[in-house]
Amino acid sequence: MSSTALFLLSALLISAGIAGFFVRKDLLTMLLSGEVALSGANLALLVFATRSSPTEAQAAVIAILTVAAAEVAVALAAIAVAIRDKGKATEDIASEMKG
Amino acid sequence: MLDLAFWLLFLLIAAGLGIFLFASEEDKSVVSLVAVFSALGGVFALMGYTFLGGIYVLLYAGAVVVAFLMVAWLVSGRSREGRSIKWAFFLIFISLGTELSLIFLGSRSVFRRVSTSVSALGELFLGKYLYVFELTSLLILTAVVSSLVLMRRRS
Amino acid sequence: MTSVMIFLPVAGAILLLFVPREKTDFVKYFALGVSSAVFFFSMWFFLNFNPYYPFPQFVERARWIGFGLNYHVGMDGISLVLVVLTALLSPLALASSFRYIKEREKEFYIMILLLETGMLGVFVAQNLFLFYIFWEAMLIPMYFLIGMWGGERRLYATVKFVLYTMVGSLLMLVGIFYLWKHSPHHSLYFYQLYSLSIPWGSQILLFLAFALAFAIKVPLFPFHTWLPDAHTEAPTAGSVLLAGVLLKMGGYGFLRLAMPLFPQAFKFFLPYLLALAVISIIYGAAMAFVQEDAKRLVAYSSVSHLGVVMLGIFLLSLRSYMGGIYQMLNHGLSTGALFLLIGMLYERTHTRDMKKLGGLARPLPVLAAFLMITVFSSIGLPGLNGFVGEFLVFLGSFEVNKTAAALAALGVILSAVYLLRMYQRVMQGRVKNEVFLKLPDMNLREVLIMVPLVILFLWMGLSPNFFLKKFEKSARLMMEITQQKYKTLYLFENGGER
Amino acid sequence: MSFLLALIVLAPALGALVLILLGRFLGKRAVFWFSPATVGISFLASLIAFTTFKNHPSVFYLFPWISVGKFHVDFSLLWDPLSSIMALTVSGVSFLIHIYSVGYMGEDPGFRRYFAYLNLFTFSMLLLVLAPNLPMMFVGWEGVGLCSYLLIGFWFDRDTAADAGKKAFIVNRVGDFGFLLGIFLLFTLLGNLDFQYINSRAASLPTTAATAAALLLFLGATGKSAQIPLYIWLPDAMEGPTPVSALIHAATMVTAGVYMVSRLFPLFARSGLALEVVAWVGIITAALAATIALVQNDIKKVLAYSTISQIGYMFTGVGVGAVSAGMFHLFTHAFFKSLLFLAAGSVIHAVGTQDMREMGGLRRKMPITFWVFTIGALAISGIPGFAGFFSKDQILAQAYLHSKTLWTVGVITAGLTAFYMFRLIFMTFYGEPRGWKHAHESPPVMAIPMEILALLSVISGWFFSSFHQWLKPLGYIHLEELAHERELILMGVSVGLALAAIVLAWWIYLKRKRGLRTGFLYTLLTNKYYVDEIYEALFVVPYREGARAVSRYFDAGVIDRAVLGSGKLTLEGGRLLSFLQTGLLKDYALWMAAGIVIALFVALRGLL
Amino acid sequence: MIGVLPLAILVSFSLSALLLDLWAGRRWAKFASYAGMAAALAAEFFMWGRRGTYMGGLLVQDSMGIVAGVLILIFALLTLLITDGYDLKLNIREGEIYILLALSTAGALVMVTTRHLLVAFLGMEILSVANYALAGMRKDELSREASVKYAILGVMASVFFVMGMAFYYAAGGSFFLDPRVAANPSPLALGAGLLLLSSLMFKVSLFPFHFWTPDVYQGSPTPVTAFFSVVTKTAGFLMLLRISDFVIHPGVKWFILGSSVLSMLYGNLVALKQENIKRLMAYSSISHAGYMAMGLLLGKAGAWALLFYLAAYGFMNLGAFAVISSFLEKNSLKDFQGLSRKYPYLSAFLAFFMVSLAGFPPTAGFLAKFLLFAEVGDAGFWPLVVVAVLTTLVSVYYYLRVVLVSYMKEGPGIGYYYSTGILAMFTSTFLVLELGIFPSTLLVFLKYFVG
Repeated sequence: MSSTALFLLSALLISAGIAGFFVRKDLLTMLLSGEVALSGANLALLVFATRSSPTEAQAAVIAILTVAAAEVAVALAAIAVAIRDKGKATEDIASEMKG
Repeated sequence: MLDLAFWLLFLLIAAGLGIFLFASEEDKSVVSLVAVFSALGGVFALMGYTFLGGIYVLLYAGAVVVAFLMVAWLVSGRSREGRSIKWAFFLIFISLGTELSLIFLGSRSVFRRVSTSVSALGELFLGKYLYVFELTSLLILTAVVSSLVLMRRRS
Repeated sequence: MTSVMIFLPVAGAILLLFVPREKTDFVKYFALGVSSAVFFFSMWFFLNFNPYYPFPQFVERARWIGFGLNYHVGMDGISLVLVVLTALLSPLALASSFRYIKEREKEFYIMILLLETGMLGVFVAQNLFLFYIFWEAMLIPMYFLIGMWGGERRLYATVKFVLYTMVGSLLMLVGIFYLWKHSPHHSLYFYQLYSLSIPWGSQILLFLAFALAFAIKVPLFPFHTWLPDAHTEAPTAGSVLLAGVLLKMGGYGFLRLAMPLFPQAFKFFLPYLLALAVISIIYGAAMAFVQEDAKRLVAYSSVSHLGVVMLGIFLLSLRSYMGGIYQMLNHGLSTGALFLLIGMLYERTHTRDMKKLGGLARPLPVLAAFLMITVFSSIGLPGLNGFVGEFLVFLGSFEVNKTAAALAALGVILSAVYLLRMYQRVMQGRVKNEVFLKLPDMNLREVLIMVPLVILFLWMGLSPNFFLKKFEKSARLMMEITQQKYKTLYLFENGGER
Repeated sequence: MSFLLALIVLAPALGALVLILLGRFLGKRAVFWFSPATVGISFLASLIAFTTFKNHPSVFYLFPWISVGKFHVDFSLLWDPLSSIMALTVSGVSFLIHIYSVGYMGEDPGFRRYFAYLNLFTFSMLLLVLAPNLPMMFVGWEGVGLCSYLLIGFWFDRDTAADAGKKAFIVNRVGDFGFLLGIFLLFTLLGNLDFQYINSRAASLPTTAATAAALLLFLGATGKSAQIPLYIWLPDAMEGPTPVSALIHAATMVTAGVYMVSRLFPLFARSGLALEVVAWVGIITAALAATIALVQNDIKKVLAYSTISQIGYMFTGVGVGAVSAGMFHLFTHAFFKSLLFLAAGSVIHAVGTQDMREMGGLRRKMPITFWVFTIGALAISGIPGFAGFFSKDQILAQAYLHSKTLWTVGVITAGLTAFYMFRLIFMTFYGEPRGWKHAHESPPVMAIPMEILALLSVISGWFFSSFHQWLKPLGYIHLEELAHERELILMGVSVGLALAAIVLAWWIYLKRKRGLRTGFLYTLLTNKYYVDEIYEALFVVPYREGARAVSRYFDAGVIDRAVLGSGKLTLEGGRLLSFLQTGLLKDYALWMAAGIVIALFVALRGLL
Repeated sequence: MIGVLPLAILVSFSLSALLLDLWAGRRWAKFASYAGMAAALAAEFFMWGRRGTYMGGLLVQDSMGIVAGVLILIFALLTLLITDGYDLKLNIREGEIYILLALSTAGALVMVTTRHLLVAFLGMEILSVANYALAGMRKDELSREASVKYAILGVMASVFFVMGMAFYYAAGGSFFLDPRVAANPSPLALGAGLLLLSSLMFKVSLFPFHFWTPDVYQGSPTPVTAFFSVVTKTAGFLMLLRISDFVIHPGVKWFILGSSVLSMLYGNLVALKQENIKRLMAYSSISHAGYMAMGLLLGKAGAWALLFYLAAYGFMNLGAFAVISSFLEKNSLKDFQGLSRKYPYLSAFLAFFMVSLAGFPPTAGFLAKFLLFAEVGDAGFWPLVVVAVLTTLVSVYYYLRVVLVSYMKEGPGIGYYYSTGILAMFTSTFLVLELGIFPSTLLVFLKYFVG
């Protein structure tokens, strides 16, 4: 339970999350991996906060969670509409505009 | 005993992530995420943020992932493309991972378990962080309105 | 008073906005009225100008944006004569387009009036910021003039014109930033900047930036390729003002800004500048000789004539300097007249290709006579204005640098070659197309446009002192500043007050 | 007195102005009367001035022209012996030719334009002659150049005339280029361009500078007076009406060069080399022109080459130091050469063609013209008793003293002159008529001026000594003494040669009735030593083709392409960069991730 | 508590707009939204006298914040003017567009008036969430694509911000921005600064985080694009100014400098070949972001020049979008051919805004560039200024290309609808000219208070 382990876990989560955008052309996976990265960041925040003021950090994490939830909701809505229209969830349903 | 639990959860998270990223079926990858988030909730609890751990499990493992499952079923089976650009994943994962761990370890902040009380949290939210609390409510309202607008069919 | 003169055309343009488009005649004569009013203003200034006071006169200052970016206008001798030139050419250009422009007249005359303000502003600005504003603001009307009423390749020509000029002026802008920040309490007043001592390294770069902007405008040799396109595609009024006034800004910029602000750098680059000027003279004349389109020919002739002007200004002997300025006026008038006549010719024959023209002196004797006078004025025949300018430039430059003067004097022969060849191919010989035989000669309006110019040719040729005296003192002052006779110009701090 | 001088100059100017502006409203009669009258006034005024005004030189100020710093030039007129003589001859000859032109140009529709230009020419020539300083002279100098351009190209719808006019002006312009450089050099050396000042300070100038200035001025003189390098324009100038050739290309304009050299003689004297050059260029031009004249079939071309040759003589005269001899030859030449041209004009006017092969046997049809022409021919050939003899032999005598070869070439040329003059007479007036149908004698308005000129070309020769005395006050006028009998021998040789040439011409053209037709020499001469073609090849063609090539390949090819190239490059850059915008979310996210990696890298590196 | 007045007013009006939309219909929602913003604007001026911190430091009304607030509210009002007729024409019956605009403005207000990272994050997210929906208002395929792209990349940006917050908290022990944290050169603090920077660079579309801009600007309805290009950018740059204390580190300086240069080059060069005017405006906004990013290099000292540039840029852009939106969704340059013949006044407005965007005097665009570039140059970044000036030259080509198309080419001309957008055009023209010719009042105010 040492800080290094926690940091490793948080680094793992964040980098896996951000890197997750490129593993699959699927929009949902991108969104989810965004959430994974976010929770990694939360973990990091909590670890740093253990010495100074844990309650403030907890409050912050809760706020961040609500933000994440809100964002996921809207993003999911946008994607759902796109999927409903195009029938599939891959990235090319959103690649008309280029150049 | 504590460390043992932590490492177990650590492994669970790592495995979950692996499945999430590289599973071929849609639903298997989403389910694996449930495991990841619950394990993370556990870690928080171990660290002393018991309340947070609980919320985490509840919110993420429950609501968020379930929502994704619904959408995934909506579309399941039709969209499974093969793996796409792999090199980008590894490149970003490794470089970001090393950088982050270097910075984290460089901070040399030592971890010790904390004991948090929900009442202190409450006082904080309704005291110093009242503004934050209000803003989160505004945010949720906006989110609701936005998603409704987005989902509405062309009238 | 100066500000009233400058902003009168803009006011006119704004008033024109509210005039309905159909009343073209009212629009035309209103615009002509405004432009003529500006001319009478400039006449008033010309007569009330005290030739023995070298600093700017009729000065008007006002706090504007603050931090040194103030409104400060005034005219010294050099600006005065150039303002009068602008004020004279604008109404003539306007009048010449009454029948030439047949569609969207309202926008046309608004653009001309805006252009006039831009041109006047450049010559009267005493603050570098104001100078730059007028310098750039002038591009837009010209852009529309060439773009909307030009010839076939007008889009290509107008974009090329704006971008080419912008390259230079934007680099100059960086120079202005530097000066603005390094000038004592951020003042951009010319005479304040003249006393600013700039370290050698940045002075070289600054001079290059300023010199490039003005060399493109003059245009000096390698930077001239925009001129023929802009001229051939511009409508008559556009070409007249472009050649008559816009090209002078390059020369004016050199003598007012580039040289006095960075004297050491100027001395360092003098040989190269001289080479460019001399090449421009000979190169311009050679290119003019082989052109098939009359307007392109006159465009290249402008390159050659302005090479003479720049030679005069660069060599900083009193005669060549004043000859250069005088030649600027002459070039403005004679090339302006040339373009007016070619425009009138184009109105009748609808072609500028000299292979199709010929023997027009028979059906158009009056036009032929005016063209001959203008051709000889721009060749530099003694008794007409061109000679006095060129004679003084070559005389002055001979005192300083014999080889450059001798090479430049070759231009005297070459200009005769291509101009007489043009005159012969257009006016003399047999008429190639019978239709041309029945062409109507110049009507009263056109004659009234050309008469003042011809009078000025003779007046400036026979009694040049009347004009030279006006800007002699100012020219001397600018030369002394450029040659750094005054170590510190504190005595000029607000010396400009009248 | 200054009013009188102003009148001399301004009368023809006013005439020209009135004709140009109000010409349309004046009837034919009014113009015919008005234009010669103005020149007549100026002739009278110069006559009065000549007689009343004792010859101590003085400058009369009219009004200021240019003054910048220490450089001052004013409109003022100089009246001294040299300029008075020139004014007199110019206005006199011009007056006679104006009268003659009334007859010659009567029917031409553009007569108003013609007389206006003629007046303008007289004004410019008088201005040139009476100018007190070099810039003022230059004004007159270019003025006459302009009028010769206008008058040569008078019938501008004929391409050949227009080309000839343009060629004349440009070649003159080349000369003026030299003249200008001379003026500038003198200004840098002396600071003041008045003749009197230059002549007084000439001695103090360094020789190299004086030579340079003199030679540059001489280049201008060769341009105007059609000497060796720049004479090619005069033969083509015959495209203009004949009175114009008489006035401009015989009597007045072409002599301007000689006048200028004699005006600035001290400067030329200061640089001995310049005088040598003047002399030798003069004599070589004389010889060359004479040879070409031998084979010309156009009556005016013969006279044109003869003019070039005679002016060569004048330059030789001045070049060897005998300014008065040179000027005297100029004085007499003005009369008999203009006479010859006018006579040729009346022949052309009558017969309608300029080609001597279509003439012949006109003696009976046009007796006056014939006699008058013969007098002129005798004068020019240097037959004793006629003007040419006195002036030419004076030059030959002085030349002999200067250098023997100079004299021998001069004498031979004199012989050639006699030969081609009488060849012309025999081909036009003697023998049986060839080609022309009917010919009539010229009307009195043309005949009288010719008769006056004929009279002048005889009596003018007798006044050499008074002419010499008249010029003495200039200071640099002196003639070497020549032993009397030596002089007689020289005279005998030249007259003998002339008579022999006349007999030879008679024998060839009247006895055997056909001149030489073939042979290398003949083709060489008829093609004028191919000088025109050489100039074309050396200067005109390379300039035109070079300019065209530069315009296509360098101006458009290099500079413009570079300008456009940079534009296209930017546009192309834009197009390429737009490919980064793939539209795929993954790529956008990749860029953002890359951005973060770099950011963290920067954080780690700290002080980059 | 008074500090929260403008925000409170705006939020309450938006909520009432929400309710009114349900019961009274779209027009009432619109009026409520107008009223809300106007009242908030008044409150902002009222706030000027009461500068200070409120809500326990979470909300701070300093001069920079109030100026930004005023700008944001004016921009929002002008956007409403443009949206007014637009939505009916595209038969967007619902009134939500006004509510979301109001909420987004509220988010922006929160962002600009705080020095607390968490509150800033919340503000940013309220803004973004509302924007994701606004992007999708047009209900057609492109609009959907725009909202998807904006949302997903927005998620990534917010991840960066949270990481930045975590690092900042680790380095400084609290979420309050204070210069001491920015000063210490430890990787953690630097990391925090750079992560926050990156997230905000996404918001103001600076290279390499700008890739969403062209597609979202093209996809979303024109008034919304105007809103994005102006309000979001102002809020973003204000936050960037607040964290610009990090600029003292050379690493950060090079990072911003690199991004600014690349944005200028990329924005201007790609805009050359654009055929769609909204994409062209998107690239133009990227390039202008690059110019403004140069201002950041001076840290807080350059804030006044940056704010002036924001104001000038805002009004020019809004004016241009007002004209573009009056042609509904016909955005290809070919449609604009021959515009001046059919609508002389409209094309005159468009030409005026294009000319001022290109930076020709005597417009605000020129003066803004003049002041900003001079400040940056004076701080020693002369090569950067030369690059900026040369890219401005490139920008002249495509701005004048729009003018060229509408004035110098012949074409059928497209349909146009009359709306309150005209009012927006007049106000923007007036303000652009006023800022260009008589800006001394605003300038002195900015220099004194903000500088």
